[in-house]
Amino acid sequence: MTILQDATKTKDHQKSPPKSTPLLLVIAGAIIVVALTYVLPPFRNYQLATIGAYFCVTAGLTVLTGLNGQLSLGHGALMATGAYTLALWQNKFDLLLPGIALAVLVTTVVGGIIGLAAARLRGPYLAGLTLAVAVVVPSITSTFDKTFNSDQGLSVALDPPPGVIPVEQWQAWLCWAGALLTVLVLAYLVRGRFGRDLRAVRDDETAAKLAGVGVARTQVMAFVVSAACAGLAGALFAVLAQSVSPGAFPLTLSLFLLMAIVIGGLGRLTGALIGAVLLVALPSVAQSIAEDAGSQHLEGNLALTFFGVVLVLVMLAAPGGLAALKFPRRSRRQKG
Amino acid sequence: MDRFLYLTFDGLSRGAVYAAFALALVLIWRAARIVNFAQGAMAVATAYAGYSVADATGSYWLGFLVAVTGGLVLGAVVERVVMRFVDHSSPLNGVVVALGLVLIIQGVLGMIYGDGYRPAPAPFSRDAFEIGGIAILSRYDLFVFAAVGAVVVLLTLLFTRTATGLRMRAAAFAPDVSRLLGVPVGGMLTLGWALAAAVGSLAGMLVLPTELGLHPNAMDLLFVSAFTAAVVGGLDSPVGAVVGGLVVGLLLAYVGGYLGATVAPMAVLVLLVVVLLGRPDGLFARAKARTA
Amino acid sequence: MSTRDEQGLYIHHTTVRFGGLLALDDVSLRVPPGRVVGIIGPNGAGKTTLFNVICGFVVPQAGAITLDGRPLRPRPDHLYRHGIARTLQGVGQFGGMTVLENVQVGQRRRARPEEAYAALERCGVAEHAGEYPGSLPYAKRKRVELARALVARPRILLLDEPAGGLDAAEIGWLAELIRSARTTVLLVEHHMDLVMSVCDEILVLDFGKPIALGTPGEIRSDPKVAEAYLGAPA
Amino acid sequence: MRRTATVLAALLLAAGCSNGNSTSSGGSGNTPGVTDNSILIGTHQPLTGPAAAGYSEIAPATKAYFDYVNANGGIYGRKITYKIMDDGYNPANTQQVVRQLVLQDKVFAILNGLGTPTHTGVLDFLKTNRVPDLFVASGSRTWNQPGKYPGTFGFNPDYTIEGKILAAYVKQTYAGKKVCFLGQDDDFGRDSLAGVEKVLGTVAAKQTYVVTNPNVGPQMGAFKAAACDVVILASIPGFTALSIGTAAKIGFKPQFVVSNVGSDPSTLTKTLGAAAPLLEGVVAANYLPLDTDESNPWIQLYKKVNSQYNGNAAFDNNVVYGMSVGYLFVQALQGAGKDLTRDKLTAAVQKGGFTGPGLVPTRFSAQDHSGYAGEQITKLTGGKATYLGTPYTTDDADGAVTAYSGAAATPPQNGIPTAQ
Repeated sequence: MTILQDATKTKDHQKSPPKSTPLLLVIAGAIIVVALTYVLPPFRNYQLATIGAYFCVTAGLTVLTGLNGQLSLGHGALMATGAYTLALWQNKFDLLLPGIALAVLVTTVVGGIIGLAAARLRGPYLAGLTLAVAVVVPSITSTFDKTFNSDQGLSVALDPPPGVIPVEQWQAWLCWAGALLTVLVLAYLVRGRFGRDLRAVRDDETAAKLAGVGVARTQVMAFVVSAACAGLAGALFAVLAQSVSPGAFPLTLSLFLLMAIVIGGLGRLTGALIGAVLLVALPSVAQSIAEDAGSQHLEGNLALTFFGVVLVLVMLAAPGGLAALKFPRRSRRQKG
Repeated sequence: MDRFLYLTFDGLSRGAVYAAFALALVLIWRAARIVNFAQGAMAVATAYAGYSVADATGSYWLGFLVAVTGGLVLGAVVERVVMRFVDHSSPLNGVVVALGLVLIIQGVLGMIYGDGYRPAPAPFSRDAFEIGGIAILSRYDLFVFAAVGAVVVLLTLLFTRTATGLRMRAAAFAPDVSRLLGVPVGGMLTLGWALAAAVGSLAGMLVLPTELGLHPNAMDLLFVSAFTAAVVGGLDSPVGAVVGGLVVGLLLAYVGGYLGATVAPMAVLVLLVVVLLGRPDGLFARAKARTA
Repeated sequence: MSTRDEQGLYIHHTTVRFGGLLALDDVSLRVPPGRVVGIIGPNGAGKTTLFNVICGFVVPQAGAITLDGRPLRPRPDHLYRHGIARTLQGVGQFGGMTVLENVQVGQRRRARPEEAYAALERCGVAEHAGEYPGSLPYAKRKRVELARALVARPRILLLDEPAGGLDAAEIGWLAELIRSARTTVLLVEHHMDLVMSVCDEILVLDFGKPIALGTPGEIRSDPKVAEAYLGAPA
Repeated sequence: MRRTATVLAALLLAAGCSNGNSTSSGGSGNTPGVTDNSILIGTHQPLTGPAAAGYSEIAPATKAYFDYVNANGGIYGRKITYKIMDDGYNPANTQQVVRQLVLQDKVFAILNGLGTPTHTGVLDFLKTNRVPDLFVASGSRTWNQPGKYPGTFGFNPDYTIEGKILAAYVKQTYAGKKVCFLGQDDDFGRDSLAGVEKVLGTVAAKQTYVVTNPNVGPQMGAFKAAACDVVILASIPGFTALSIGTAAKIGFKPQFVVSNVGSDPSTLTKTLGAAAPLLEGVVAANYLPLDTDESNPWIQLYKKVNSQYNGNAAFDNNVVYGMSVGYLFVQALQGAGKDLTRDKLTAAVQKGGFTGPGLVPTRFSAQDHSGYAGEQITKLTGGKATYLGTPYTTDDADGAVTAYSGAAATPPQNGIPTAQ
């Protein structure tokens, strides 16, 4: 066999399509989103914008949890970091884009610090640590209440969009610009060596080490990348809500994010998108069901229960667990 | 100095409850190598059941019994119906499923009981005895100490003096070998979950009267403290859990008392970080390196 | 000492204790370039511990390792930089990646996928490149493991019980591969025929102590070895 | 990756469908939410989550009062539909549900949105869309910014006014005693403390709590160490109960003086359970008729509405509050006249002059968008609150605390206000 033949064979076996697709898909996505913002009524545009903001964080989280096997319950807290950074910046300087960049930067640094600790921890220990991070947000905002204004939070100064563009449409553009940029960067990052290292560390740390993969470095990088995404999402949420407060980033948010990426399909950016859509769609569906049923007790709780049931069922229905969600072939074998 | 004594006793009585809760986590860890993130929610669920019975019958102790028995049953059911079918090849899977259970339990409790705080009265007076003008401990605190102490003694006896305890330990450490020796590994696992959930329910019944009362989310913060306590104690040792619980209780009392109540959750986070990073590679990685 | 003597991997007077257990007791071993050295001994003799010391998983209480005369402070993820590759007892594979991707992880940065494919071909499992290792039979997974070790073109190859679980035909193939590898090989193995047939030199460990070192012929006739390990003369 | 495109396409489709639904639900006339025979208004309330305790009863009570009005012919022939949205006291959810109410459901106005952190976030949005934002359920001074938020009006007396009135009572009744203060760590506690200190000067000791940490042991310990005789609480009901219980636990029995929002006796009694006798003698304040005052004509009216239209829910001060909100809103609608527009509604509220269940007048004017002008002190005896003395009014600046002598109004015969 000649090398030439080998090369063609290799191509056959590589799953990933030619390198240009993410860019094309993102351009297509951008066209669809812009088109949508012109046909949708304002409230739907707002929901679309919210999906975009969620997409940023779920995309980052699915890289961390799905590809690298690190479970974070603290991404709500990282979003809060981004949101508060933007709020403090906006109230001082009122320059949105640099503010968002700063929010991403600050969250990246915070994520790096948590990631350094996280790289030394496994499974339940990491989950417990990030859980503690998630519940400490209100404590921080009230300890430093001169800066963060405690439970009440801060309002975010925003200039109205230029000209005749409705606010909601402008928000949708902004959020989706962020989301599509995130996806583009992540898509290119995970196709190459970095993506392989991530998965190698997830599957077998010892073997990854022996193959020359810096395990701790890869884990910290994964955390940093997903923290940056969470920071962007947090900043976008601050723009959407025009306010930030610890109540907007409760533990439940972190759990919902996890739920979204598990249901959407771990490790896939498409799954992150499905998860983001569910995060916006399911609560409103639950609300209308509860309204029809006429019970106030149902409303939020119905969505909560539904999320929980789906989360458990997905985990049980995919016997290989998280990895099997992505690779059914392998799990069937193992089970049998 | 008075204040220090007051805070010390306050911390010890809260710490005793964290200890009970941490014990529940340690039990499941020993039985199944899982940290049960649904422990808090499960305890709240049984406490709702317990207080419903107590309200209906007027007997706190009947409700108490129902809560603890309910924990036993709930633990067994969760293991038999859900956890048994989880693929535990990655520790993530068990955690994610437990978090799903948290959402389900909180949602269902909210639907049944609503989201208001419901009163959780204590069976004994919570007025503290005073010695030399310093409030020391209440009857209720003594009850908490006695209950937690009894649980520790009983569990120690179970694990060290009985054949069942020995089999539970064997099943947890080497399931395959145990099976060859005729240990019913599945049954031991169910028993471990049932016991753990019962201890968790007991802890819930002990702690709820000292807080705002019954609420689906009542245990969220508490779980973090208990998890920290269990980690401080090493996750594997019942005695460690008790020590860890008291350490966390005292830390919260001192930090809350001297630095302000808002700082307390941060103190728990710091303690957790220090303890976790103090063990350089975490517990899993070390075990892995040996077998490589 | 001449520079020639310093070439290769040199383990100097290494001692490892786990709590009270003496896992390696003053072990020294020189592995010159191109040599195939076997390490044998009963279970618990310290063979894998010796590998773990070389890889940096275990830090010895005493002793040092030199590579070409320079001290080696091993870190598992830096081994490949020194040109050392290791396979694991059992199989340490990444279940979530294709066979080809598994091998690519072992490649140096900027290496081409074609090389990984060639390594698979050399180990006879190229037709499974697009599959997941979990779906392959055990013997094939061991071959994938070997391919991942070989793809880095190691100067020194550490093989940890590569013949475990393989049938006679597979072992024959493995022996051929080791002989044709034209690289330094350190082999921990229970399968005596394989060890005797491919090794230039054999170190025998017993309870962490080196009890014999020599050619296969010498080892075969060493009474201490027979007593400690082989039980009766072979 | 091909699936990304599929998902996006599905999204487009779904969005297109929902588009069709949403446009049909708007109003038929020029004014959103108003037709010849209906008015659609909305609110955001914590129906679930930790803050739902007690507060979740308010909006259903308001709705019950509207149903009562609707059954009696509505207002100018229009029936009120009150759409209650759950935000779980989470400001992010508030954003979502208020946008849904305004943009999709096209409500005429937002009524009684509950909570300072939640409602603060939607002020700008409501202003931009020119949606009247009436009678916010919180005592923050934020709502009183007519220049910045012309459509927003408060309901509760603001926390500073309340702090001044409570402090004036303390100053007069417990002269020379050591007064301490525990407040929630937000505008509630801060504004209240500001009011207290305007009257009493600096208090002997002050502490704060946060809602997420249900342990006030350290705070009560500090008060005990400072030998406080009077403790003023600016707290929500759960923390009022917790504070009183914790103080008793350490043998600390000061006189408690509690803010209105944290003093509902039936909620406190329920929460304290067996320890409820500790509530004996607790001082608080209110500005609406008390739920236990059977002889009060307003209470009689509300009880009737409660049994007919509210499924006979447990009758407490939250129900009284909710129905009083409804009554005031109906008054505002009457004032806006038959030809209803948003501007007319806002103008009617600004005109003020409402007489209703409140013991003190509302302050509404073009310059003042805060709610009720004062409170009257209550004292808890035998698990029931009773009013002491006369109501007081004051402002949130340095004005004096003065007794209000106006007579209490009685409800109209049919329980529905007429245009004034």
